Amino acid sequence: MENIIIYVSLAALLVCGVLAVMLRSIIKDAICLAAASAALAIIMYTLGAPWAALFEVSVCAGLITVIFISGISLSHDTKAEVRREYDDKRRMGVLPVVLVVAGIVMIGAGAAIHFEMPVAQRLVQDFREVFWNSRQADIWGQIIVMLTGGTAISVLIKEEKKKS
Amino acid sequence: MNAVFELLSTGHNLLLFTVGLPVIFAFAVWAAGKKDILRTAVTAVAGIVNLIFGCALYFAKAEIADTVKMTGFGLDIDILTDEFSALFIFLTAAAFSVIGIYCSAWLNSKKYAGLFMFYLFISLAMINGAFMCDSLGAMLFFWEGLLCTLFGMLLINNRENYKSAVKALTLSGIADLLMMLGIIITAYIGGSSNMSGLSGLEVKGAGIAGFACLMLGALGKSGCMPFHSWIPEAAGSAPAAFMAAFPGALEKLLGIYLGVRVMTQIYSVESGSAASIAVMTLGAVTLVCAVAMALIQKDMKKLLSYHAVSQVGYMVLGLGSALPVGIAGALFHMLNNVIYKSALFMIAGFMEKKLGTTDLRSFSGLFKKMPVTAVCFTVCGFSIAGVPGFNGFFSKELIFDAALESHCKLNYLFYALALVGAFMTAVSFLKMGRGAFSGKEQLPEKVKTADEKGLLLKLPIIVMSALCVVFGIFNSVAVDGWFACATGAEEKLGGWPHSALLVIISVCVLLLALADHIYGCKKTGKPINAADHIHYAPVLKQIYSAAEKGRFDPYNWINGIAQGFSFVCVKIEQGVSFVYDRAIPGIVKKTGDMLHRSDNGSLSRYLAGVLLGVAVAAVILLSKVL
Amino acid sequence: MNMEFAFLLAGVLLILAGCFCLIRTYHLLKIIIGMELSMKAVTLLFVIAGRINGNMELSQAFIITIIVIEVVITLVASGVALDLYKKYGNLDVRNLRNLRG
Amino acid sequence: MNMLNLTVHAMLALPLVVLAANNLLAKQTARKIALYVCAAVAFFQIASSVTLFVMYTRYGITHYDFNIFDPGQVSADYFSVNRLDLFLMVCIGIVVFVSVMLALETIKDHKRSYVNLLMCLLLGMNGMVMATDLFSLYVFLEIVGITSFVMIAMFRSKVGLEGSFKYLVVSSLGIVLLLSGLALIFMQTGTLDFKAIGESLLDTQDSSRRALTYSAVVLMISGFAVKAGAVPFHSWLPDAHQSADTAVSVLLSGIVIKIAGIYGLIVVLDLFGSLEAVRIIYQVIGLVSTITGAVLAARQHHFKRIAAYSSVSQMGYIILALSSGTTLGVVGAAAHIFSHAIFKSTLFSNAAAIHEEVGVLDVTKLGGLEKKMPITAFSSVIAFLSTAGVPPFCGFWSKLLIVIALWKSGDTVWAGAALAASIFTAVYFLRLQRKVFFGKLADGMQDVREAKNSIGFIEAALTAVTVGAGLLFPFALQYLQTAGII
Repeated sequence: MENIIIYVSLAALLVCGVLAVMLRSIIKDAICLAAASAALAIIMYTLGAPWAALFEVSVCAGLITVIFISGISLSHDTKAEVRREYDDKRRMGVLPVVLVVAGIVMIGAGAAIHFEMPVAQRLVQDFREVFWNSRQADIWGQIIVMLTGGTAISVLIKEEKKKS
Repeated sequence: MNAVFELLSTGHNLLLFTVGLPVIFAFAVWAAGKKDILRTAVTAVAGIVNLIFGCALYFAKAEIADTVKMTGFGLDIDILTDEFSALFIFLTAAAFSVIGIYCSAWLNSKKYAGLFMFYLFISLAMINGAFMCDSLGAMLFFWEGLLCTLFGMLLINNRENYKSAVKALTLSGIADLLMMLGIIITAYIGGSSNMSGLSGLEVKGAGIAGFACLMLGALGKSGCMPFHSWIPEAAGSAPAAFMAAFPGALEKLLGIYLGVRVMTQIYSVESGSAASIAVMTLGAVTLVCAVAMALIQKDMKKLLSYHAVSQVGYMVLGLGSALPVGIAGALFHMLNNVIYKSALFMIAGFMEKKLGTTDLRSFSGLFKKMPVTAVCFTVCGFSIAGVPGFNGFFSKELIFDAALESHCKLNYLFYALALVGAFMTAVSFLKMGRGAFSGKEQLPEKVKTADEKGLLLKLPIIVMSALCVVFGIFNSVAVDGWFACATGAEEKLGGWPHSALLVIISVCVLLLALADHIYGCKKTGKPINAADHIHYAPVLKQIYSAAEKGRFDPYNWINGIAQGFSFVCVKIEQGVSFVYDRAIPGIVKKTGDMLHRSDNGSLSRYLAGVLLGVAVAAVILLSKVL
Repeated sequence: MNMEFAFLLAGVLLILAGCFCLIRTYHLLKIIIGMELSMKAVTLLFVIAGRINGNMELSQAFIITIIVIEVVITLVASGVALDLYKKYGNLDVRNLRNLRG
Repeated sequence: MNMLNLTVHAMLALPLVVLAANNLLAKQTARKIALYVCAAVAFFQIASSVTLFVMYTRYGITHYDFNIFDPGQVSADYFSVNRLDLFLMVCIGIVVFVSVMLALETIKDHKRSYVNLLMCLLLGMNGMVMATDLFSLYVFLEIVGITSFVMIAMFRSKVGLEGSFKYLVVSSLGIVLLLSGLALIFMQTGTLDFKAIGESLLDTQDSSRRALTYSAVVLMISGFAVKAGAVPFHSWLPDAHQSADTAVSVLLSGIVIKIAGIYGLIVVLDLFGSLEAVRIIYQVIGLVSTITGAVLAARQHHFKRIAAYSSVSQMGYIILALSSGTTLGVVGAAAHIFSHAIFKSTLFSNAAAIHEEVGVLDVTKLGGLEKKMPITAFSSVIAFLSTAGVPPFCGFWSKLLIVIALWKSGDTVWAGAALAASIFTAVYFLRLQRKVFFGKLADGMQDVREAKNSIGFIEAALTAVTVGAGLLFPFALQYLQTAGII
């Protein structure tokens, strides 16, 4: 059962991802991306990463999509349509072919080296302890990243001063 | 003296005081810049300090051998000052202390005075360094440093017209390249890159190439053919102070130093061997060709510069004989040449300063206005022409002797060529001396009066002229005392020449020159045109006109005699210059264009570049792993 | 063909799709979507890495950090894109050719 | 030990304190003093790093591990400082100092944001060199990246935004590559700690594991190469460096590409150096960058773009040095990082001076500034000589070290190539010098004056450092030898 969920979600992730690239409407692209995030979150949850799944759903599928949608609406492209000069079907149409070829090559390569990674016994740990105790450099870094983000918003998003 | 020597006796200190100190002084004179008195004072002090070190180093008569660690990677400098190199350091210091003052005084109120003196002092540091190094690689470093300062000094006067500077750089650069090649070959066959580790290599097989390259490099530095042609050209544009210091003195010292080392120590050259004959031929050709060109010059600086080349021919001739007498002659001639040639260049510079020109056609009869200069000129002229009693006479006799005694079948030919050279030297100096100082007084058009004020300019000239006489009288001091360490001669070579016959022949040649001069004067009416009958003689005229056009100038890759050869040379040169002027820049340009076009600001292309890089890295890794 | 390989395959293909999007599209925001897609793929790779080595908790910590950083990058990128929109009046990447050799 | 502990903590915390103060203080006060405080922080970093370096050598410390806050039960340490890190932190301090000095004149608006971002950048770079874990390295790398993007875009000019966006996109691709590499390594080891990764990855005979490791190596090298701006990953670099304000360009070109890129490459070399292919990739990338960067630099018209391409070329040199794979190579690379930081800072200071005084940076429109701006011209000439590797300036010694390192590791051909590539350096800088400073004075430049206070000061100071470091370099080498580093 689990396996089926995982494979279906993986397929959904792949399809949504490709659609996010190929669709001609930018808003649909953003929604596809959110859907891909959701599929990824399901995979995470099923594989035993609930915290990551939570973040994936709330931040990636939620916040980032909000950013995109607001970006799209701020750019006054009310129809949210990728205009003709930006895009045409031919430019993106090659993608499935590329992916299929790359997939076949990779499968061939994997078969050639008999790719197999044995799954190790899962360590019994508490996520919160791991995160807070052993990743403090990352946490410190995250704080600064957020500060930078704050500065970035204050610099980039705020209205430009009137030119005197 | 001994205390100073003690101070110098470790490698570090030696380098510090003989190379480091001039560099510091260089910055000092640079800082002094256009403040004339200060600059000259600093120069004088520096010259004297350097001379003290030189004296201490030489007269202590002790070797200093040490290794100075520069970095940790085998870039150590091996220092070895034996008696021979100490002698050269001393001679350089002595010459420099006189010439330096002249240069500084000559540069008064020149805009580039500070920078010029800076280069001069850096050159001194480089030359000292080159004398001291035992390892050939380190010597090469100093040698190349000299090339840089040379280029700078030539460039300094006229930044717009850098043709002659580039020519000098190219020719000296080629000579240095040859020397580098020679060093590599020699180090390879000798198994050591230290001069003390190389001795008595045989000139055969790869040794021939090594010997030839080293000799060409060394002698090319002193202005021997075929690397001479930048000197006359530089004479036209470079400051006279430069001519006195570089082609006049310092480069001769450096070139002959290495030449003697190569001939007597690194390689063993027998008298009469092919190597010896080759070097002698080089010397004889240089000697005759250059003096022949000097004969027809009407400009003082140009005439002197051709003589500077021609005198090297004598030295090379003596050196090539590989006999003690020849080497003693070569070294003594080098010393004399440093004395009188720098004095003559200084006189030319002095007159240029006073008259605004050195063109002999524009002035004459200046004896009354410039008596001291005229006397000094006469003394130096007598020396260079080899009038008995003056120093040049003794060194020339030694070289004549060596040419005759060399164990080859061409010895009479070499002797004859040397005599021809002496003849033409005498003729040209008679022409120049009489043209400038005797006869009816005439000044260049724009100059109202001429005087000879300027003690600091005159003093070096007088000192040098006096030295001509002194070394004429006490020639055995130098020949038997100083140079004995290089020649290894057992019998005394100094004093009056042993063979009366040779002296008589020399005197006859001088008289012949005088007769020719008088004939020429009669024919044309002016001393300055006294050599015209040679210039415009039937066959010589064509040769001269070709030479004037630079046909014999190796820089132009044209051999005027053999048209076919010249044609091939031109073609080769065109090919070479095509490769250098068109093909290589073309390829670089095309590649650049291609890269440039790919840098068109398109983001997609940037990203594609990244992916390309990943692919390349993957391919490299796969090719190694599989 | 086990599950791990399927994940790896999906991850690589998604990265390729993202790169493809970056290179082929003319729309600034879509470029950012391509970046996001590639980052999703990387997250996927970390998930499977955590599953294979059994250290899923550490993997989760990594993923969360990556997500946080990803958000900030998206913010900055959209901010710049919007500023570019204000300058040019559209979101065409072909505007960006002022800087060149 | 207390002082050491305090100092290394201060390097990670002090910028944050300054940042907080900058935002909490009243706007007027902050405008006045913030930049000076930044200069003080940079100076503190230089001074304390040098002190610590000497102390390490004196007491034989190789590295010092520490945590920001005590984790309680876990014994691991998350930051570590060794001597290479300290040396790099000196370079960081110097360039940040230069940037602040330039900012005093060039930055009029957004002073507060500049200070915020500068402090984040400083923290990011310090964190990068101190990190003990590939993932932390990535986190701090991102901090450096994001701050750079924002700093370039900060002034919201057309070109600034364009450069920023290009940098952002290309660098995101690089990050994706890097992270995939990390994931592939993490897949096998279960940790990303430097010490724990080690050699174990390369020893295995299992073909799947080897395939993963090799892919990871390629991906990581590519990722860091993007950050370092090596050819063919370089194309974002000239755009970004040209478009930013000069006070920012000097940071990017002077230190960011080295810490973000080269330091990463050093780490990869540490971990996977025994794989011969890594060295060959470095060699190829290095040489291609050296030559391509120089060739392209010779064809640009914008002063800063020339300097940027010169950075590409010099990064190639540093990567070439790393390719020797020996300690000497790393020392050579570090030395070149230092000398490049100095001379590139000088060049960007010149650019700032010219931009402030003349207003244009197009070299075809400049000319003869030597007469009007003697200090700028002189410092530029010295920087050029140092770049071209003319003794006795410090660029000569670092290049020499690189050539020797290559020679000693047996790569004589590459050593020769590295020497030959120096010629290209001379070509493009001669062109720059001739066009900008020599020749006839260009039209409309009669009233140009010498650079103002802090720019002039920093030019003179950097020139002094170039000359001084060059003259003292033999002693530094002897010191390193006695310290047993090389």
